[in-house]
Amino acid sequence: MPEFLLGAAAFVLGTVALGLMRLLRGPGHADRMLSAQLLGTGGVGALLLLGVATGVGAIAEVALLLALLAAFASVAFVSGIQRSDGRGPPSATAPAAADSPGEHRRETA
Amino acid sequence: MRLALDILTIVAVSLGAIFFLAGTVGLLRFPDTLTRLHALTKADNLGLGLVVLGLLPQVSGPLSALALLAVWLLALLSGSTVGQLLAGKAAVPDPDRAPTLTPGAGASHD
Amino acid sequence: MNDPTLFGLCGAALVGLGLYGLLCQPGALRKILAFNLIGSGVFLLFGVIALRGGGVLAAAGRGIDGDPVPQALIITGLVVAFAATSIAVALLLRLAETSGRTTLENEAPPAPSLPGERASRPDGES
Amino acid sequence: MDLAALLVTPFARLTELGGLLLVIPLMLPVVGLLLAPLLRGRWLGGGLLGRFTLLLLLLGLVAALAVATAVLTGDEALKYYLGGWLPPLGVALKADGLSAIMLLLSAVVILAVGVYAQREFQVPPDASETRASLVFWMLLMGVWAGLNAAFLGQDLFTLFVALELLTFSAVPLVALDGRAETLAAALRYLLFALLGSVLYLLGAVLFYGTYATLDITLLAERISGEPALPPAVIAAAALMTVGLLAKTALFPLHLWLPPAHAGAPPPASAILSALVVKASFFLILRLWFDVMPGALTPMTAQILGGLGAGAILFGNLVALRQARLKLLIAYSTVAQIGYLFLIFPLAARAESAALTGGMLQVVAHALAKAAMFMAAGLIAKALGHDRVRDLGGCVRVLPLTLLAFGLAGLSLIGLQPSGGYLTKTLLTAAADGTGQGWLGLVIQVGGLLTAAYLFWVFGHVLFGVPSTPAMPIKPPGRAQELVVLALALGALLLGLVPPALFDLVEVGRAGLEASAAVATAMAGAFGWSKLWGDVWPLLVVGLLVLGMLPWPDRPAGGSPRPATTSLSVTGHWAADLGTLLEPADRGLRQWPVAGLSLLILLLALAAAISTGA
Amino acid sequence: MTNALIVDAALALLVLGLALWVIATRAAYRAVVGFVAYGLLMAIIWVRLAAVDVAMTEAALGTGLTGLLLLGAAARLAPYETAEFDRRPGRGLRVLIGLLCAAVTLGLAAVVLLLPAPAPSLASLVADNLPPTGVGNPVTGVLLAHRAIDTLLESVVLLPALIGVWSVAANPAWGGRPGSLPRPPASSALTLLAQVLPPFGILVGIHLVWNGADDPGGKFQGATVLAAMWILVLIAGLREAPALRERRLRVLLVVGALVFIGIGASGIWLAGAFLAYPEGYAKPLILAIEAVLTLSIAATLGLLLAGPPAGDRPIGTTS
Repeated sequence: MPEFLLGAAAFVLGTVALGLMRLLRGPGHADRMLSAQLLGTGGVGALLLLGVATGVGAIAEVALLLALLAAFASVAFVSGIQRSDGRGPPSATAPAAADSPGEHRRETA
Repeated sequence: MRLALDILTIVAVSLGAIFFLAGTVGLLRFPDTLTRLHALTKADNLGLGLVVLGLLPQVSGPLSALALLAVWLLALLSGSTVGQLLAGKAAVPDPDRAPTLTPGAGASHD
Repeated sequence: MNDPTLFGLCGAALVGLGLYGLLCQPGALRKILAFNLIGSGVFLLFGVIALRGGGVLAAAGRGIDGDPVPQALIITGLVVAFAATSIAVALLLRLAETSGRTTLENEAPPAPSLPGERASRPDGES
Repeated sequence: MDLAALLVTPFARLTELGGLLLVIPLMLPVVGLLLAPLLRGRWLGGGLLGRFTLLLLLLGLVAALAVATAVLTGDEALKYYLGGWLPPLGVALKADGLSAIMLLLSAVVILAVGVYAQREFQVPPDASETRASLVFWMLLMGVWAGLNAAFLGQDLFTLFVALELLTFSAVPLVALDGRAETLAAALRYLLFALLGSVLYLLGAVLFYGTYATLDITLLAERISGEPALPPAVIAAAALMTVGLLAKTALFPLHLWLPPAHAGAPPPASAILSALVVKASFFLILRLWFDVMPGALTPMTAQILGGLGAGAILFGNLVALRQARLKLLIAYSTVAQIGYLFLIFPLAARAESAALTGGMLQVVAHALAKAAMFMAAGLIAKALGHDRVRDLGGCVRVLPLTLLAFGLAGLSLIGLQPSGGYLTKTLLTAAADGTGQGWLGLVIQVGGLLTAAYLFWVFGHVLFGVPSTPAMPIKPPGRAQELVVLALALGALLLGLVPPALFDLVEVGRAGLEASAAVATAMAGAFGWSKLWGDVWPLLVVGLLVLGMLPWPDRPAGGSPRPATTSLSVTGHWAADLGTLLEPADRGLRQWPVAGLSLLILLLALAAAISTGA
Repeated sequence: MTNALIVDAALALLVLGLALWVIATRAAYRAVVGFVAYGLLMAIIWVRLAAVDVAMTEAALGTGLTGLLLLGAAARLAPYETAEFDRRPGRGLRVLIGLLCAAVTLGLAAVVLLLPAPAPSLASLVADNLPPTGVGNPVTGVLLAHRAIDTLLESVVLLPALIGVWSVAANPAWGGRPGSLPRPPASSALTLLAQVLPPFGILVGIHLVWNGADDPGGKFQGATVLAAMWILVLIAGLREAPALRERRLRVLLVVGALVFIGIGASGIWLAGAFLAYPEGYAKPLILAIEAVLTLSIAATLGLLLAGPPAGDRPIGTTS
């Protein structure tokens, strides 16, 4: 059974690694992000398989941590995409600033 | 009994792996971000769920089983959140590739 | 060739790649990323040394998989690297805000800017 | 009498603590750093935090004195095992003579800076805390903590953490004024220092992979037992050396130093130039003289010495071309760092003189350079600028400050009886004694070039036309001036310290004759022929430099004129040399070029180390 | 064993490919996305290297916090980025540097292959000296007992780093609320996530610290999770970041290291050495230090992410 689970882990990893092609090709930030997200889920799955295959219970905790922090990183991704929408050098005084949420946080002391 | 559980594991994990594959294929082949997003979230959540299901018979205690389930729930939660957040944003192009005027970013210089 | 050696070679390659990026990528953010790559290559090498060091114990049937000393040091190192990254990012963001620069040329005047490209931005601060 | 007893008895008991004594200099700055963010408010008219730091610095000076006394009287290194765990599992602290000197030096210099900075970083009446004051005082303690940990640590990884503590504290000091140039300088400094750290760490990792210990004493034992150095050790030594060189800013890896040291606020510049670069140099000493004594192959020594000689010539020449006083002093640091590396080619056969000379250079340069940076700070503050060409007339406003600047300069030039004189005499004697006379020549030329840029500055100060009549914008604080003067006098009078005290250098290392070397060097220092022999070349240089000054026909309006318009012959020489050197310096300080130098140096050092393996 | 080898080889290749992407791709944002994926794979590699403690740290710090930090930076720097590419060093210089870097890699690879076998190690020494510390996780034993000074200095290092981040603030903003976190517009999904995740994360964090004494885990991992949860709440706008002049916050930042030093100093009298623990009390003291240190480190890590103070204006008034 461990051998099968290891094989499955390798398969899942290999599959999601193929998904990294999207990271290369884009075309949008969102597409690249999706491939990283797939890698995250696949990595979690592979870790779970590895944990059971090797009998080290703590590996599941790594997977747990990864899932927890992946959610966190995804939020950062999404917020970041919104920030980088604004193309030109941001200017705090531009009326458009209100539309891109990152802008008002620049210091205008 | 043991054998039946092992078979369950093999079947479920294999199915899960196939769903991961499906998600990848969807990500690579589907035409636009939104469809990719939907294909992906469904496929990888199902894939992970099946893997977790398959592993459940193999773990020793209820606590470990709980941990497995928790991992899946977390992945579901974050997947759906990101899906929702992205759905409104999916059309954002990579500014380096396809410069377009994004509504709102009034001061576009190009 | 056993598995840890494979990762050891991987670590060596990461150090080389990171060095190249740190030296040749002009953008400071890219340099920060490259620094993190070198760091993780070094940690990977240390992790390989830790695993090799655990071999004695695994043979003796004791409960430790690897040498815990390097593992502890790697954890410390990761936290230090994060702190370094955060200072660098803070300095860089501020630099970009005040002068529009994200590269590290020193006294040299700003690069000849193309028409339409903005070399620096007016700033109401300070 | 009673008062003396009251002071002496606790001090005596302090020196009897043994190894435990080392915990005090290690932890005092750390505790200060941790308490600092809680101390807000005004107190005695200046700010609670500044006064608190001053108190802590005084205590630190006492602790450093106690360590030095204990080491000198006990004639052996103090050692302490933290947590009671012996290496290789635990981490040891050790203070040998070198550590004691460095601890004392840092305590003195930081105390002086602390006094100086009271006025610069006081809290205004309407605030309980300002950005600059909190950041400066906290990071001052951070630097101090990092320095002391670097001087006491005996474990390569603990030393790594100490170096990072030092870097993280030093870098933000550079950008304290928040201008774009200083931010860029700080970022550049940070990234290059991080590259240095990570290379150092890689070296430590390889040491661990080979010997499963990071303790310096244990490593030394195991390495000296090797018939030939294993490849991992060769790589580790090369990586650590280059990493530390990057942090020390040895030519040609000096890209970050001039803008960072010139851009920081003066008290911070003083700390950076006097102490921070010395910490990584100190670790290079530790590596080559403690971790792997005997592994210093002639090739390696020649490479390090050659770079040192290059730094002396190049740094001094470029300093000569600087238009701003602080940049000039920063380039002078680049040159002065070079002297430190001359000890490597000399140490093989003249270890006493080389190591003593090197440590003296560390001390003398630290005192002199701290004085100069702070003096430059006072000048810049009073005049509102630090352009060398427009310094005319400021001697009337700042006589004490300029006196201190000049006295510190005498030590850099190396006139009797300064620490610089001792350094140069010791190193020159060692160079002649080991058949490397060219190093002695470099030292002499370096001294003359130093004299040249100091004459250049003083020529403008004394003979230049005052640029603006209403000059004194803000007279300096008396305490500030006195502190600067005290540091400068310290550097100048170092040679008069009883030679017996220099025995501190040899504590903890066998076969050194420090005090004898110093006594020999000082013998006859004040003979007329010797004195005249040292002074007349300076006079010649002085005349040549004064020939370059654009006086007395300075055009009105104070617009700076290019040096080429000077009619003197030397002016043309200088201009020609400058057109060659400045592009060279700018080129070498390009990030990719400096990186290329670093890589070449890394591979060359690895090859050089393995020639003896 | 072959399957394991395939997994390892795949991991190594993927990591190298991603590193190449991080170095070579043109836009910083893409590089950062690649770097986050890279960190994820590194976590798996740490598991393969039997270093679960490290894997947890990498998963939490490497992908989570570093990801957020760098993504935020890349997004804010994107507008300035266009000029960067033209400033690359010339081709000849690049080739030369590339060759030398390759030489460094080859040299290191040779060193790795020539490392002594059997490998020297402190593993058995640690195992022998673990009982007096009372903890079961050797990594925690090393961090909190054998090499406690490193851990102490390291928790101290975070403070100058934080001051360094704060120091770039504009003078009038000093003492105000930090202002570098991304602020997506209010959305029900995000709010839900920020409400559901933190209780769970806090549970995990506490579990990691508590369990870290005997099983993989510990204060760094726990603190990272706590910091991430705090930041998530801030990003979602459920809470406001505290003003940095608040005394309670300042106390929180330093209390961990101060307690550590205090307990360490008491060891001089009670156990004969600085940073030694009295016999029999080692484990409770270690747990106490870990607990307080977790809070301080979590606060520091969170604030490192939150960036320099940006004044007192309430956050989110315009979104």
